[in-house]
Amino acid sequence: DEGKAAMLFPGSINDQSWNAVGYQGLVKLKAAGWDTAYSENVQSADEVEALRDYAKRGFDLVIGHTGRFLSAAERVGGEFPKTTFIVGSGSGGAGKNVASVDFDNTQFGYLMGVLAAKLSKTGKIGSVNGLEGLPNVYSQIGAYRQGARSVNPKIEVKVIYIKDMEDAAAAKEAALSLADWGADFISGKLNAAQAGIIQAAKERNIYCNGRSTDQTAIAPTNVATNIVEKWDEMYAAAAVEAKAGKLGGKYELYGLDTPGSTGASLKYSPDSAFNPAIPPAIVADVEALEKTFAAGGLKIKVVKEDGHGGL
Amino acid sequence: MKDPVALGPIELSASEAGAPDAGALFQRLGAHNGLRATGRAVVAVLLAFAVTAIPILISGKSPIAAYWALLHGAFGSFDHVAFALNKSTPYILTAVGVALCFRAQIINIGGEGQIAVGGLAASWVALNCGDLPSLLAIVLALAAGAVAGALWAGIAAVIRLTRGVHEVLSTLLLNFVGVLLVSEALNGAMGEAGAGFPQSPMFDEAVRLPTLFSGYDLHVGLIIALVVTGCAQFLLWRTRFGFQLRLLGGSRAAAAYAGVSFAGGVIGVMLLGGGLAGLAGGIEVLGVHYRLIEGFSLGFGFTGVAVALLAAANPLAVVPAGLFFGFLQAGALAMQREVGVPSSLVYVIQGFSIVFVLCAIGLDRRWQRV
Amino acid sequence: MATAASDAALDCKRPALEESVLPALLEMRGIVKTYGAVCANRSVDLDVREGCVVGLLGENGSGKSTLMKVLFGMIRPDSGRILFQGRALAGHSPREAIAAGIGMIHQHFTLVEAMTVTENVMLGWAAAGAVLKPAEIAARIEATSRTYGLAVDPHAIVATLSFGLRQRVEIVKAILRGAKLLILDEPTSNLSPPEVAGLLGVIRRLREERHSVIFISHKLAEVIEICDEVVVLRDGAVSGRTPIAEATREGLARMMVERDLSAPVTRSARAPGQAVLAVEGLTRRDASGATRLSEIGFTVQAGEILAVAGVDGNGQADLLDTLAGILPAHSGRILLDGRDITRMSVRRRLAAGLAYIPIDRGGTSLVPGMTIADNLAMRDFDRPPLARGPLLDPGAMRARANERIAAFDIRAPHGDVQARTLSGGNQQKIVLAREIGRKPRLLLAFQPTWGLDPGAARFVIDQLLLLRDEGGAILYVSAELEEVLTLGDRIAVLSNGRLSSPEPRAEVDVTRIGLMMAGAA
Amino acid sequence: MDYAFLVALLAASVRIAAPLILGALGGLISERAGVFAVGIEGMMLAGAFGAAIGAFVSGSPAVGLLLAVVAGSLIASIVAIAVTIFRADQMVTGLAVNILAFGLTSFLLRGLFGGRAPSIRLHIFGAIDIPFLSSLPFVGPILFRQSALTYAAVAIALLLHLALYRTRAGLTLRATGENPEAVFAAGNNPIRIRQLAVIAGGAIAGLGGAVLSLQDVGTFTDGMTNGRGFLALAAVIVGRWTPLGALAACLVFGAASALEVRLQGFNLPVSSYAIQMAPYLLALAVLAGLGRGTRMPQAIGQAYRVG
Ligand SMILES: Nc1ncnc2c1ncn2[C@@H]1O[C@H](COP(=O)(O)OP(=O)(O)OP(=O)(O)O)[C@@H](O)[C@H]1O
Ligand SMILES: Nc1ncnc2c1ncn2[C@@H]1O[C@H](COP(=O)(O)OP(=O)(O)OP(=O)(O)O)[C@@H](O)[C@H]1O
Ligand SMILES: [Mg+2]
Ligand SMILES: [Mg+2]
Repeated sequence: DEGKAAMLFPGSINDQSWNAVGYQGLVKLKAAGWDTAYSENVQSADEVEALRDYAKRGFDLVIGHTGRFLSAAERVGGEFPKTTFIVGSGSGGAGKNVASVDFDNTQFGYLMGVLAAKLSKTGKIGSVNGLEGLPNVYSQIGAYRQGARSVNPKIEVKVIYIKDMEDAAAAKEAALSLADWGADFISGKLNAAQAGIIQAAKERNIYCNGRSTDQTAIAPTNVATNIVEKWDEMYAAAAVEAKAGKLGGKYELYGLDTPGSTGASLKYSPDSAFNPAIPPAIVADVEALEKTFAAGGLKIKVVKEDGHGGL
Repeated sequence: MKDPVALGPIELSASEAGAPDAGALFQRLGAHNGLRATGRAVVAVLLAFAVTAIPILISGKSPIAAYWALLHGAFGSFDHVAFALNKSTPYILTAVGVALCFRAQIINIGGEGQIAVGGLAASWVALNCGDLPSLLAIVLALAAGAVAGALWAGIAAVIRLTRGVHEVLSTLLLNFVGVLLVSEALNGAMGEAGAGFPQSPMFDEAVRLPTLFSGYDLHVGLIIALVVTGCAQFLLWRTRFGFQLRLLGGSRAAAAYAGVSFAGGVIGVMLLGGGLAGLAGGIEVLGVHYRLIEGFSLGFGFTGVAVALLAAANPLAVVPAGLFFGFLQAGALAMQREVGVPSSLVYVIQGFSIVFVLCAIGLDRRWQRV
Repeated sequence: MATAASDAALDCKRPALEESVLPALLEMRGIVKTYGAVCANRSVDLDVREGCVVGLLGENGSGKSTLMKVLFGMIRPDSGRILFQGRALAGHSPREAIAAGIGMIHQHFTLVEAMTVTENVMLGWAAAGAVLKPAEIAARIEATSRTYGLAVDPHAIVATLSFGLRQRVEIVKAILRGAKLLILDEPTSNLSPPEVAGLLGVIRRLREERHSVIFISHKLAEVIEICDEVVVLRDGAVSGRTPIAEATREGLARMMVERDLSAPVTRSARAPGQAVLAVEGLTRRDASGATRLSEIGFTVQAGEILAVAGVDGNGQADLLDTLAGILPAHSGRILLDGRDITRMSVRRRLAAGLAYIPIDRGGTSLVPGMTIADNLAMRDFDRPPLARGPLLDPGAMRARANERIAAFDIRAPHGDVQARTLSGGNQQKIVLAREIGRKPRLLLAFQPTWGLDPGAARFVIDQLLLLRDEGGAILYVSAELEEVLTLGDRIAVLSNGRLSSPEPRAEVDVTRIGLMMAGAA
Repeated sequence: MDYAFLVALLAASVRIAAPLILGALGGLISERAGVFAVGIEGMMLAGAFGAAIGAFVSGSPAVGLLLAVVAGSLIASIVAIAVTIFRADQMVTGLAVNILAFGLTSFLLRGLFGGRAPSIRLHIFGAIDIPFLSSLPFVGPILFRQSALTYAAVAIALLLHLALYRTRAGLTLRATGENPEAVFAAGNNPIRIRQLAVIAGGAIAGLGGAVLSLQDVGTFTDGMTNGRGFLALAAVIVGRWTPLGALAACLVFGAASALEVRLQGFNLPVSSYAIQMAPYLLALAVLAGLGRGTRMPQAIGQAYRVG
């Protein structure tokens, strides 16, 4: 018995995406011997109450699975020194017991940019996202742009933001508009809406990336690979640190170059990283780049403006 | 369009031709008017819980444990009560404004957008008020929220009067715009640099709404809401403006006959309704979040409409209706946390409760005074 | 109060003997209908024979409409039996009533205003076919209209039709559906004398074809003229029935109210003062640009009633609403006590001493959902004594309500009951109490006796005369020629937006006025 | 704006409009009978759910469509009963069933899969090229290379137009929204008509939901209608309660959102948030430009009681 861990989700764990992968983290903690509980669809106004209630009921670990929870965690952190609050895709810590974890969006965005540019025949690639201006969003997009240009300096990268990360139909239309423009690789970082990108790619027979291996199954020929976020590993690692009293108010950014977890990985299926249709030479290039990242040989710097919409 | 709230002259009898008359049944069950109305509402809520017990059972939880958790979550400790009261506050404020609009037959469903811009304006003041004394800063921020909400609603009123676009449409569309305006502000100058979520920096302690009891989150917003409700009730029944609103709502032709200007009424009541929603937005950021944060206004507008209609557009009745929503939601959230009932059931309970309560009210509301 | 109508009544009555052999069409027995504490019908019996016109009389609220709604299947009675053409009708709906051959024209028409005449006729009519054939139906409407002299344009939108035309639509609708028995609930209110004559002609025509008619009216003269038999309701029960040959106005009135209503209207000699209202060259066009009023000019003096005869659709509403400030005038001048009020707001006109009784008490002169006190305050709630600054003074409002309820004999326990719970007569008393109670300089009255029983109508008339005698100026507009002749010191006719020049009462030619009202002269 | 861009834009407009059209037609039937259709969002969501579950469990899209219709009408029948028999307030009832549908679909989705988050993948309805017509220049790629439910949406709009204005049933329906008294006096039962209308509207709105799950994305996710029901409702009003008007309004809304995503490609000097406002501001501007007041069905929102 490791203690009690609760997780709060901004949406529903049905979403086959962001909340679903977060839920995998909770499943992993349970397997590791934690008593678990969770709340879904936690709205802004209810965050403080939800965090506080779990803490009051003696939960040792309370995880908020989106950056939005950081604000509330900072509020209640001080009241419950014995509880550790972890915010997934947060961007900072506070005091001794409020920490953030995230994976390094720049690395995976860059890898995706390189892959896209190498696969593109039209010299145009796209990306569909939500929440313009958020650090983890512009990190991935900025890096995507840089990666693509590192392969082909003249490549055109068009980015579209949609209003709601859960709206698959809207994402599909955005992706189709990119396809209409000529893009033949569409990336993105969406929640339930990611499926829309994949449907669009399937319909136009172009490449895209998904967010979990489940999404490969939607369009096996069109999904180049998935950026599978390892929230289970990250939360498990963070939980171990927290139990050992070493997490503190840290901001843990997991990447290919960090111990414990790589934060995410490229996966096409459980046993292969890339779509078998991708030429081995390209696969080799991307894998080599992964190794460079792992060795700390490449650091990507991204600023907010790199995530701008449009070209 | 006629009054969506008051019904036409309808007789009290029980046994006309046509569809089965549930009223007759209830009438035989019930005894006295006021008591009967309350009784019906209670029966309705119990019925909703009974119906929702089925899916709870299916999900493998005990309904009794779940409902106990709900009760406990709503009323179990002062903390819980405080949370529920805080939740009810924006509902009450918004609903009072909506109720006044409905009284004049103006269908303002723009609460969400008005709350959003209200919160935005209040946050701007809170972030920029420098070293003003605390009380002054808070009052200024709330006033800014109210003014912004009022102007936002005022746009719909002006479009209605000058271009004949029905306010149902314009307020609905302005909701989307208002919410995006907040995102835009957070993406721009008002956003907190490097934050993992679109949000502004925290406000200074000085501009946060004071709490009523130290150590508890219950903020003064509730008091403001109650005072506002009292004022609205007074306004509606005891002032010339209130009379004008009721006259406009009772009959546009009669209002014209009495020389009451439709334009004046629409502008006045929309500014008022929008102002109250904007105030609710200000209270929400200053009292609950201590910052402007994306999504803070989500769903409040529609809940406000539901509360106002549930209260049959009576300002005083808005208080129990708003509390009903606040406590039901607070309890249902606790139920999810404590018993692990899926959050979806929280919505099921809410949905059924509202439908059943509406049915009970529908049977009663035949002689509403305007 | 002899009129052309009652003079003509004598020659169209048939011998009683022939009637008694006519077969029975309808038998209603022991109809009981209660609304809470109110007993609208207490064991009412009603018989109608084929080819017979039965008059149904009674005060406001005596249960006439209720009885008819029971017959038509709109209301289920608490008890009672109905036999129609020998078949029992029980628990029926309008659909079955229509199928059995009953047609009903309600006091408040049941037409869809936004639709055309043809669409209204096709509504719910199985014979119109599952797929609509508007051209075919329009042709049938035209044919029927011609047969019965009920000219109506099948393509007109009902909302644009006058009251009289709407009534024709209802009648055509019922006839086309093969109604054997036609129920007419207060059909003659708001019709011009020629229109009334036309309607009575239609009824006669129907009778000749062996149709039967139940005719509800508050106007005894009409009832005596057209009916073969009269049934009187009082307080929900039959208080008398009589073949028409034996009926007199006095006798019928006594059956209705147990008191004599025939005391003649008394009026003091006319002592006209100076002009209170002077209108010069008043012209108004509506939104579509059609001229509603053209070059109207007249004066009304203190202590005088200027009675204007005219039927719906000829500009009466426009005239009164323009004078009251609700509608704008295009050109011309309106002077009140010498002051130009042409551009004044409604409120300022009120303050200047103008009062107005519009025709519609369902939502213009009265808000049914508001209390009596509120309704009494409706036109001056924003001034002392009812308001102090921006606040209302509920005490003053209540006091005024109590005072007016007493002074105008409004049948209500107190001022806090909703106006909708009162009978039509009592609702009208609220309006009178508000408008006359302010002792106005000028009263505009638009058919204030509409739908009122003789007792209530008489009360209204007496109140108007009282105001006149106290020196008020009254502009009285009505389609009821009889009232126009009774009340007017001077009389004019408004037809097609033009006002004839007012003539003193003694000099008017009744027939010519009737024709002018119908636009025929 | 070049030719290809325009064609792609218009084709996208029609695609985006499809679920809106069905939602709007469902709402229109209900509102024409005098019942506010605020619950369309919930009915569409239920339809999306029914379609996904039906198709997933049976493997047949036809079963999916059937279940979409059933699910939409089930939610609608709650509205129908509450507003006609119990005379509950129409607007709040609509709002309430929206919440209810959100909760029920989410709960059932998980319930059906033993409490775990499921993973539903469905074949979606692909584009069907209409022979000959699809090869017409311009209109071909815009109108005649759409998917099955898009054609169905337009067809239903045309059929509804005929039904409303050419049949007696349609006449009765319209009259019920204007003056139920008159309908009753003419021998029909307005209460029954309203019930049927609301339920039929729910069925069609359910199909609208099916467009999202079976034609657009091939899965069901919680709340996937995401406010489209409200947009559909707006289209009913903008279209002045006529099927063809609503159809046109939905196409305009579709065009606005197709344009919105494409506008972002032009590197305008504003953020995506500002551009996302465009469809709503555009709609407002169009409405204000039309500048006529709306005339709702006269008896809408009012409970009717026989007698
Ligand atoms: N729906 C109703 N609910 C309650 N009471 C009613 C209702 N309809 C009628 N009544 C009452 O029943 C009585 C008879 O009404 P009814 O309409 O039959 O009168 P009426 O003879 O037609 O009157 P009028 O001459 O004014 O048309 C009245 O006292 C009235 O108040
Ligand atoms: N729900 C009700 N409860 C009590 N009385 C009612 C109710 N509805 C109507 N009445 C009364 O029933 C009577 C008949 O109603 P109806 O609508 O026919 O009005 P009315 O008196 O005939 O009006 P008018 O003569 O102006 O047309 C009126 O006295 C009215 O006040
Ligand atoms: Mg009557
Ligand atoms: Mg009457």
